[in-house]
Amino acid sequence: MKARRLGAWIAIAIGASYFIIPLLGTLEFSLRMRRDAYSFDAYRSVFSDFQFRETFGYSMLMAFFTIIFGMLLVVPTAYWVRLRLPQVRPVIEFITLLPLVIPAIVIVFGYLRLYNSSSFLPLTGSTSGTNTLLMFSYMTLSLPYMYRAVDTAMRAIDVRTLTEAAESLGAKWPTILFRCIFPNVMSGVLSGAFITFAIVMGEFTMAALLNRPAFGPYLQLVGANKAYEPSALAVIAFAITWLSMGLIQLVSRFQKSAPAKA
Amino acid sequence: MKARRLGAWIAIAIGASYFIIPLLGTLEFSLRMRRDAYSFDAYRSVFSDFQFRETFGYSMLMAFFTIIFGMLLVVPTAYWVRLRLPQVRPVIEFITLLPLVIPAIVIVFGYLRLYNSSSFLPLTGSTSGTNTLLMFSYMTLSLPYMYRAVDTAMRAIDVRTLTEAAESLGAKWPTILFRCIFPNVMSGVLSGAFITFAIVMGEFTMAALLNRPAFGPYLQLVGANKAYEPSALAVIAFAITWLSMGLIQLVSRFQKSAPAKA
Amino acid sequence: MAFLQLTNIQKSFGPVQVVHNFDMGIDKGEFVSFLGPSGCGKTTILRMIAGFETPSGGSIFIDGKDQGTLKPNQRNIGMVFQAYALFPNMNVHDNVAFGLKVAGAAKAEIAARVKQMLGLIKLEHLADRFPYQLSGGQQQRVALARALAVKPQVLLLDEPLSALDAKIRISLREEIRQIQQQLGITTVFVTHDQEEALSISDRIVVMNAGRADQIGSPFEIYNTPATRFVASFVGTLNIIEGKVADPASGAVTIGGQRISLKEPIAGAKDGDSISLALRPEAGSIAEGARGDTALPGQVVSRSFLGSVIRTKLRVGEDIISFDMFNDPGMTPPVAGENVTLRFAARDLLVIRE
Amino acid sequence: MAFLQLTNIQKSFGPVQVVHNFDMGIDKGEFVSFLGPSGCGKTTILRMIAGFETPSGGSIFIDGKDQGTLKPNQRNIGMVFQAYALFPNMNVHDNVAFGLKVAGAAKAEIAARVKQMLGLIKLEHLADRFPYQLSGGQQQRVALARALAVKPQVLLLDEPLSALDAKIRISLREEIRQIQQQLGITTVFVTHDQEEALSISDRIVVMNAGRADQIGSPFEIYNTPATRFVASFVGTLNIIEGKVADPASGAVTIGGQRISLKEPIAGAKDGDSISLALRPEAGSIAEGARGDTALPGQVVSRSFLGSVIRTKLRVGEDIISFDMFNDPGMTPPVAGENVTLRFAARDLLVIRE
Repeated sequence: MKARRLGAWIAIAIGASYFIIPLLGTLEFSLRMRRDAYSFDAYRSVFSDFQFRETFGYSMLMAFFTIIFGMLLVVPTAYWVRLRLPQVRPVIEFITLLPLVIPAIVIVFGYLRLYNSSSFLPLTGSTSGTNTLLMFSYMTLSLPYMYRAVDTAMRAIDVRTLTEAAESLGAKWPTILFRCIFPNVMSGVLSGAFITFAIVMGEFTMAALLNRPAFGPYLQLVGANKAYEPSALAVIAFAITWLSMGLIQLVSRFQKSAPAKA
Repeated sequence: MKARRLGAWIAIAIGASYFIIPLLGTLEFSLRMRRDAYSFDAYRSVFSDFQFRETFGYSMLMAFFTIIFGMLLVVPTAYWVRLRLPQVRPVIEFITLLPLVIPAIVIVFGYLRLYNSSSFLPLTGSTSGTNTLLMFSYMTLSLPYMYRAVDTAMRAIDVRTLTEAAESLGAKWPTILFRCIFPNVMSGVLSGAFITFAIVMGEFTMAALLNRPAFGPYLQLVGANKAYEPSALAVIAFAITWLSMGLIQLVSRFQKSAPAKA
Repeated sequence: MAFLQLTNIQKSFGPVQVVHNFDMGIDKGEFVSFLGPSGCGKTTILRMIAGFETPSGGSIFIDGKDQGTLKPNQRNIGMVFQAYALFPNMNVHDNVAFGLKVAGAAKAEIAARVKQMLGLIKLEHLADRFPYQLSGGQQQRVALARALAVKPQVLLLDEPLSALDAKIRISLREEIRQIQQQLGITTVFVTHDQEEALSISDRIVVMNAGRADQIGSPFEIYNTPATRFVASFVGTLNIIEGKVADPASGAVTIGGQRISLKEPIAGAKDGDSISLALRPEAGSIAEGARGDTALPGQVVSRSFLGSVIRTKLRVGEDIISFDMFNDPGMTPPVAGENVTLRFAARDLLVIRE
Repeated sequence: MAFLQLTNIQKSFGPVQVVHNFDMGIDKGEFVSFLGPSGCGKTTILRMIAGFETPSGGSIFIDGKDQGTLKPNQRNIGMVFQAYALFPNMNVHDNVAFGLKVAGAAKAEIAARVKQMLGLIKLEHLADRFPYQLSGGQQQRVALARALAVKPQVLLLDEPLSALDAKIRISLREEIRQIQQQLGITTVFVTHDQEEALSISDRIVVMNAGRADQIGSPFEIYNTPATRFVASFVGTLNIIEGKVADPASGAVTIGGQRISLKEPIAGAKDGDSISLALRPEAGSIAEGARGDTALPGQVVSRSFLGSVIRTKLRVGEDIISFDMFNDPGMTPPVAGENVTLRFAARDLLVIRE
């Protein structure tokens, strides 16, 4: 029994190191810009780069809008499907999985064909139009995670019975949605938001093809042309990711210990 | 009630068209290579391209190995965790989610640092070494889907009690794993394999950075330099995807109607 | 027209008709249980009264008012669910106050009413707790208070006790019945547990495959079941196969033994097969047992069920169970012993299909 | 040493000790039930016998052989789980044959044994079905056949009936008992349902917080509970608070009324408080009721439970329930009526903590 447990722990350690060793390697290399000692020179170089601040800010903004609009699309849809059309759930789940299995390139080609400057909706004709298109692409990419996170949270609280309970007490739709349902799926919404954030910050293909100044293409540009800065950038990206993940953990733990059971 | 249902169906139609319209646009465009009529010229051009066949075959092979090795890693791990270390499940789930939130670029940088030609394990020094490294990268990328699919299938059959039942009947580990567990999680394994296949076929960043002749970079190359062929390629990629998806559906339906309850 | 009137209610889901032409009037203040196995349509009727399902035909009136076009939130009903369905993000006070807040009641009024309701369910001290901090029984009492707080015209209970432990189930059902009588609220209760229905109801509707097999008081349902289904679903029952010997005098042979039912058997003739039912508690093998009828039998087995000892007798071809109360001073019969089972002929029910 | 000997068994999970120094010998062919609420340690003991948990202390012997170092698949036990745990990818035949195949039995032997087992559970006609094509009761019977096919020395049943419907539960428990007696197999049965344990067992172990409160025959457990916990967990019980009036003669006052227990009360003195227990079926208000003791009371409520009518009486400060069998010809007492409750003084149990 004990030997088995030990074995299992070793397996987990190996699995974890599969991710952690590359990270440590990256971190170590990013500190070696100065020939003789470890230093933060690479980081200084990154932070002082004007393009870094610009692309980073741009991607942050895009992530923000993607999350807002994604939630406005996903939460009511997931709720509606659970409540009124449970038989359609497999279809919806299938649709939300499509972005995983259709290469991003295909989606972008499709968008470019549809919305080019001579089409009926010439989104790519203007900067704000292209930004909108990029945001929709990001929404598409993040849909599987977002939908799944929200749907799981809804399953945990049995939205159907809660809705019926609220209805039998005389409540109308806005009250039910915002007072009875939304507060109880907050943890799902947040974890979906977090994954979306991570995806948008690291995405390369779509931003590059639509030619927008996002963080992903900048990462690749630096990676191709500099030596130590890429590693520093990777570590920074990773740190941001972990920071948000930690925050989410905190929020959802707070959620659990206080109101919601979810 | 009926009005609501109609509304829901309309919402679903809109959601579906979000994916389908770009696809149809792509398809239509791919048929327009000849100036005056629809034709399959673009497809003929694609299929006759030596590079297409080479990269396509390479990626298929990589997908195959990724699936085999991924399954050998994931199935026993998921089983072990469910059985012996249920308290570690959140940790494992967290680890398997990491590839989603760490940009692919970061992972590749890490690998390049670790396994470059002057490191203790100079994988990138040889072609086969680089191929191995790429396969491990793909395994990393597909881990979240693979693990989740297998783990869900295991939850459905209550592996723990099945294992104890088999043990109490005198069975040893290989018998339990291959006769009692594996046949009942086949549907999960297959759906994980399918998603892995789709991911490997469309992946760009890692193959490009490791400079291997994969299908993703080829897609991008064609996309940047030709007019109609990219659309044809996108349609082909999509068709392959759907074909395998259809096969999986068939297999898992067969599974359901015959032995397993999962 | 009764206070809650269901007239010719029907419901189909696609090609499956789950409720067939159901008619019933429920009086104000009455406690009516719908009893039946799962899939018999009992929950569907409840959900149609609540407005969660639209009848395929027929109408529902509450206090003379047709509910046909009203949505659930426009009907004046209170509902308690099997799964409690408390709002996880609200504490006990806010859960109970929810319906009043939605209705736009004044703050002072809400506070007073919530206090009164929590007093009714004896949980005043837990007003600040969240649902996950309560036991199942407490949660269900809060759900009851929440449903009653809005002063509904009809209280609907959808298997409210099924998720609870045996002991809590019994105490909570007594509490529900007591609160219902105290408030005099018209109540419809859905359950698959016959003891629950028998102990709590003014009237019981026994449902079978979308139809009401019998509607009557618990006593009627148990003692004079209208169909074989009711007889077998409610309580334990011995079915004894006999042959009619003389329909006019009510004579029947069971296992070669001739007994008299003491009343004529309508529509039967000499030699017909007849199914008779006997409740296990109606028979006795004690020395001084009452009963105008006696059957000789042999003890097959005996099981100790706690308060009751159930003995199985072989009588002719049939196995007949009978119960006696456990008594530490008594010597129970042993397997193989020959005994005489006595019972009153009027306790034998003739079962019609 | 008994056939299955548990000696000073202990089990802790981390800092929590779930089984305290448990000792018991179970004879060959005996049917022993472990009865208790969830978390009392009954399942843990079963799992230690099976080898799924390692005891923190003590030893387990089967037929004189220490099981300490044996893994589950090296012990000769058969186990049936609450969740059936049939292999979904195998049909009924292959499920039952699994243990024999693993043991490397010859084909002909396997075929014969499987046929015999399916005959035992009367499911020969379903040999080709897969588990998902069977009802819960059928699945559990297949699980029983699978466990018995390998001729285990001990059969372990872990709440095998909990997932089934009430009627199936009763018929399957009779079937299990009958098969067990037919094969004469030593059986350990874990349950939280007292009626189940009482009806099926040779001996019952009532567990409370990791300790055995009482070990005895169903009759002993029910009629002479050793602790207040056993008395309240097994069956329904009235607890009556009285005062000792004369310890030597056994005189006690209940609600101002003096009655005699007919035997001295050891270790008590005049004026001490004393808790007495009375089973609901031990009392009667009928005209010619036996019983050397009488208490006047007033009817508070009456509930019809089907075969039994339970009446609550107020006697002094206490509420006492008593049961009578339903009899269609009887006029039951009504609330407010003054009646006299009669019972035998020897049915009053003195409850010690």
